[in-house]
Amino acid sequence: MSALLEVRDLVKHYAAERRWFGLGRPRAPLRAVDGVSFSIDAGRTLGLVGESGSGKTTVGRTILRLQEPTAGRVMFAGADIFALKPGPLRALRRRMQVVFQDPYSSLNPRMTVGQALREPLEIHGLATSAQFAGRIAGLLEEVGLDPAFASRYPHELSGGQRQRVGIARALSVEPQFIVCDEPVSALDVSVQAQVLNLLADLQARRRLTYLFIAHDLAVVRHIADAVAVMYLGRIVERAPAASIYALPRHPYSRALLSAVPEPDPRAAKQRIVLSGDMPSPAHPPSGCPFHPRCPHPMKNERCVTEAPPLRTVAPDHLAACHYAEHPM
Amino acid sequence: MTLPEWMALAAALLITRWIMAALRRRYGRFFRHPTAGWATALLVFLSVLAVAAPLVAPFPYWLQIDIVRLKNHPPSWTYLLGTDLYSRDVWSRLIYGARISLAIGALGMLVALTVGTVVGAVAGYYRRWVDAVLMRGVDIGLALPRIFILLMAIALWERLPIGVLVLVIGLTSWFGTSRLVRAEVLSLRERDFVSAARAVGAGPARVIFAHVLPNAAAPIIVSAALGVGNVLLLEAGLSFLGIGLPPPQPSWGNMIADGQHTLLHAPWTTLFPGLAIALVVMALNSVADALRDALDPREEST
Amino acid sequence: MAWLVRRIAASIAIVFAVVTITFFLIRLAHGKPFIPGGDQAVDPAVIAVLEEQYGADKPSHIQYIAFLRQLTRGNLGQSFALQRPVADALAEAIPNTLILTGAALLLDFLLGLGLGVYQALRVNRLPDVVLGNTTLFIYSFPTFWLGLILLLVFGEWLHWFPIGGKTDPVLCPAVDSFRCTLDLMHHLVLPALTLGVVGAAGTARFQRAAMLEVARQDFIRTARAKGAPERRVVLRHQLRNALLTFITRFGLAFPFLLTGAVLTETIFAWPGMGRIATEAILRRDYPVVTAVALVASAMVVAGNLVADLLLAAADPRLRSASADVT
Amino acid sequence: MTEPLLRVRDLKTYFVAERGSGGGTARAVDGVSFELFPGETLGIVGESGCGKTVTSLSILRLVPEPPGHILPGSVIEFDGRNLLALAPADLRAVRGNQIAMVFQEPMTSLNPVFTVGDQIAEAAIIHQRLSRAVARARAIEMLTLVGIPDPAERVDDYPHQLSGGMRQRVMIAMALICHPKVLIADEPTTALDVTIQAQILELLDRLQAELGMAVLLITHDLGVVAGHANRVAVMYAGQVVETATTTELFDRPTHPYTEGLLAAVPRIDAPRSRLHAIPGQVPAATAWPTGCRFHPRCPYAWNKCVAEAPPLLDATAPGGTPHAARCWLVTEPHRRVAKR
Repeated sequence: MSALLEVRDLVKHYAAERRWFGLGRPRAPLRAVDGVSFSIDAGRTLGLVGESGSGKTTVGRTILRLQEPTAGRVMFAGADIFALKPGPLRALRRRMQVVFQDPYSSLNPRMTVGQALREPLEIHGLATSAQFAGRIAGLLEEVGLDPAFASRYPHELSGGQRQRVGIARALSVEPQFIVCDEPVSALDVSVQAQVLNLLADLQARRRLTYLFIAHDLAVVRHIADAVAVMYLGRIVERAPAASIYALPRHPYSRALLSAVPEPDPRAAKQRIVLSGDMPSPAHPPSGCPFHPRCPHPMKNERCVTEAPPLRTVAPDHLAACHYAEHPM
Repeated sequence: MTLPEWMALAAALLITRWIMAALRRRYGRFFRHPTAGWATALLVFLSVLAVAAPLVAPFPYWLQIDIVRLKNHPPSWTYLLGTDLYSRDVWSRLIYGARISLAIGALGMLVALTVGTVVGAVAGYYRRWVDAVLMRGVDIGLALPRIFILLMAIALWERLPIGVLVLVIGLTSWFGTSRLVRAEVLSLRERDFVSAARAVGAGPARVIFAHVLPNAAAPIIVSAALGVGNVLLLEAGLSFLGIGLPPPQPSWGNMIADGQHTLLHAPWTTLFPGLAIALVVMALNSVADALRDALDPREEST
Repeated sequence: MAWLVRRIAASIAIVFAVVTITFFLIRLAHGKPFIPGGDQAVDPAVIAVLEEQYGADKPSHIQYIAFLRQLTRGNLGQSFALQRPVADALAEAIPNTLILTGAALLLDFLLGLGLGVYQALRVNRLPDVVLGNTTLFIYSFPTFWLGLILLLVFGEWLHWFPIGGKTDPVLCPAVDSFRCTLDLMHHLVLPALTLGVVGAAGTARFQRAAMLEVARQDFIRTARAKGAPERRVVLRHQLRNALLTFITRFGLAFPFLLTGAVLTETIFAWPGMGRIATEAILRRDYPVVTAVALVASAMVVAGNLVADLLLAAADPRLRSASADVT
Repeated sequence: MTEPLLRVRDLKTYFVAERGSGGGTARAVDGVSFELFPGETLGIVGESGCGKTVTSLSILRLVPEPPGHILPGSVIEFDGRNLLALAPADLRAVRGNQIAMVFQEPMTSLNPVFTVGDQIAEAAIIHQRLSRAVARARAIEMLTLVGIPDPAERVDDYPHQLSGGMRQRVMIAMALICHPKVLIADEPTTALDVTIQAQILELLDRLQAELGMAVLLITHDLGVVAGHANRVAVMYAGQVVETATTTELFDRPTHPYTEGLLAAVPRIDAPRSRLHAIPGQVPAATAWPTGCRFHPRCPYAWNKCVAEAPPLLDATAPGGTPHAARCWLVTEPHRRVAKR
């Protein structure tokens, strides 16, 4: 199977804001994404996991060119996304879509559901005016909403319903690839399950490819074929889901996995509680970016001075740790 | 005042009631504000009077009824608000003045609002150097001693056409609005629904006009309501300094200015136009308050 | 501190731009200097001599260069109409304007702040509703009209206060004794009320709204959860945060105050900058107009600067942000 | 068994909708009862809109009035006194002194213009009349207790200078300075990342053991409850629908809502699979369904559930720990057969 999306050495630095008249001395740039590479095969899901400040959302937005990258290359179905002019870029936007985290801010409060779904059809000329109503009704039904919702405004909907509308909008242009940016983290557990199942069903029916961004490893477990874990703008571990959940090689992945609260009072877990906070992406630590918080018993001078590369440590399993062969 | 004018006045009240009833049916949320009702009614009533001035006013605004016997006549049933130094009927002049004052207020605000919104939206959407250049211009505009600039601009013309007055006032009143709009646009363009629109292929024009500006409408409308009052006060101030519209054309401002010379003998010539301004500005402030509440997204989202 | 230096440089640039705009705008205006208003005819030859003497016969850009050259030496030029250096005329007028605006500002903020906080403590109860409607009404007054009414009632009818001027020229030609200071204060009351009361009403409304906005914040609930008494919650937690918005208003008050001062000085014959400026514009006294624009915009810009500094001092978030840049 | 420290009985907190906005009265909390015993942690779980936060705010009467109001007949008994009947001054003597709270958003719950030291010390100054210097020393002690490095320097920091996790530690320090008997923690970790959440929960466990207070832990996360509560009350639609000891509840969920919720949680140890989803959504607080409020979403509901509201029924297993559920299935267990 060939890769539908291929990301190579993606870098996104935010120049620190200059103050007043643009005269300020520039501060250290924020290294939001610092050399990220991965690929996703058609019809599969990559779960991109990390805590706030890890750069996972920036990766998603840069791939869609909602933000301009600092460096790197993204190939989508053979096209170099960062080299596209506005015209071809607009055409490409039919093929890649996005579902956002916060269902309350992802819909224009002044547009009805019908208007929101009609807009993409209009932009790409995908339906004649006689067809709009039917297409919109079809989309709403596909995401499990009554077609009557077309005349409602977002504030009349619940969080779960809004998220379904957001998904319908993404589907309206019949894309191949969807960036799901934390699509369920703002939802309640029971609704979260509904939306996750919907995403899985749509993937099966439409052969969609997902980049599924999340902070919750348990959610990702239910949807992803492969998982990449990000820390401070870099991928620290990348592997097929089965492999990483069975044996995480990077101490950060291990800690992240163990920190997920399990709904089982008897789970006599040896929880690893990391000390300290994630450092600022403006001033990442030397060497291995994780070393100040790393609980690995073999941690030593080398971790402070030498940044471990992301390397293959088991079949298909990559980790950026000097001691990945000795997982915790 | 005689019977026909009283009847015209009654008709104006009836028309106001009818318009108010229609407004109440349509905008219930707005009228929940305690003073929005009477404030809107007052503005509607004055607008009706201004439009129907020839029918309601007992005398032409320029008519010197009897310069010998009727100058500085105190209020009476015939001369409802008294007469001025030239024996002109203050009530009639007040109604005709409403035409000028309200028109200048509304049109001046419209000019300021248009320029302010365009400049703010462009600066906020394109950011970078466009933003820097425009906002430095606004900084300068805000530091201009506006009243002097207006005086000078008005001094450019010997006899000032009302259109020019509106334009000059409008063009020196948009700086605050543009800052407001820019701030709204800056925050809105980071919202997910704007990203979503761009992701489905919407261009800058569609993003600005379909997604950003409709959502920035609330503060813009509120500042418009306040803007009318500010322009009205400004025009009055200019007229007071003697550089507004040429006589005998009445505006509320130059009525006060004329009246100040006879303040001691005929205070009504000064009192009533001032009260008219205060009431209109107060009504506009109330309307702005009510709009702010009615358009508050915090309430809408629940 | 580098932040402050840059900020001051920017302020000077703004003042410079305002002065330049004014310089050319007044020369565009219809009419010429040295022609008294009305029907008095003046020999054109006399005007020509005067124009040449003052350099007003040259093209505007030449005059501008000459003006800049003077300005670098701290010289504001010679007034056409007053026949004396502009700086001297302004030196007399500016302190008067500062006394008037200072008194008005004090009244505006003290009264406005007090009322706003008081209303917030009594929110939606009778005193708040009454004060709310009163301040709304007063806030809508045209300043000069209020001045005329005050003049009529307290000056002409009740004779409590003098109707114009800064001091009584017979008793106190200059303010040099305690008695004359009292006389000045007596003269100051009505103009300061005129200029201050409308602003105070606005400040009260603004401050009340700011207090209520803060009242919705989570940290107010935290303070209550600690067991803080209501007065402490309002006067410490709420007020301290609402003051931040208040300081922003302080910076914005200057342009309005200046406009108001022009009108107030006219009504009460207060010998300040506004009166000089109005006369100078009407008489096309170019150097005075330009100098007044310089002083006025400098006041506005300085007001903004002071507000920014106060805000940086009062808001710890800004304090560390500006420290970060330096 | 010992006497409960805090007893909530038939608590009803309603919100009156603004006039003209169309909505009626929102019955956010509608007859909630539970008890909190010394030294224990009671977890209150539920999804958004179930009334758990309003319940916690009602205890110290922190619900904004209007639009909210606590109905007469509600009782919150603490130390033998009904908190709802106390004079304001007496209530304030309890707030922050004997019962303290930690809120969800440490960012917005701290006053941005005061140092964290000032804010921590405030409760001690109010309740114990400490001098500023002594209170400051106590604040530093508290910062040490909650595990903030360099407490003597951090005490002069402003909230914006700290990370989210550190801010929540400050919130905890602030709540504990007067050694309260009860700590109400309202979603204390929801705004935090998982690794930080683990730190804060561990800290709360340790402090509870050291200081011996009772904790009311309000959360939407069943995982958090499983790991940190002794007993659990599950809330749905303004009511407690099930209550039991933690192990009992997770072993034998009785109310269909609890059952569905447990099945809906994504599990890290399960292979990739479809999740169980509860159909529909939480109804609006202005229009709770008739009968059992869960019946429109319940896979087992029959006509009795539509007509008649079940009380909290005793579902204690023979020899088991106390267990109660607001469900007719307790009386008719044979009906536990899913229709769909």
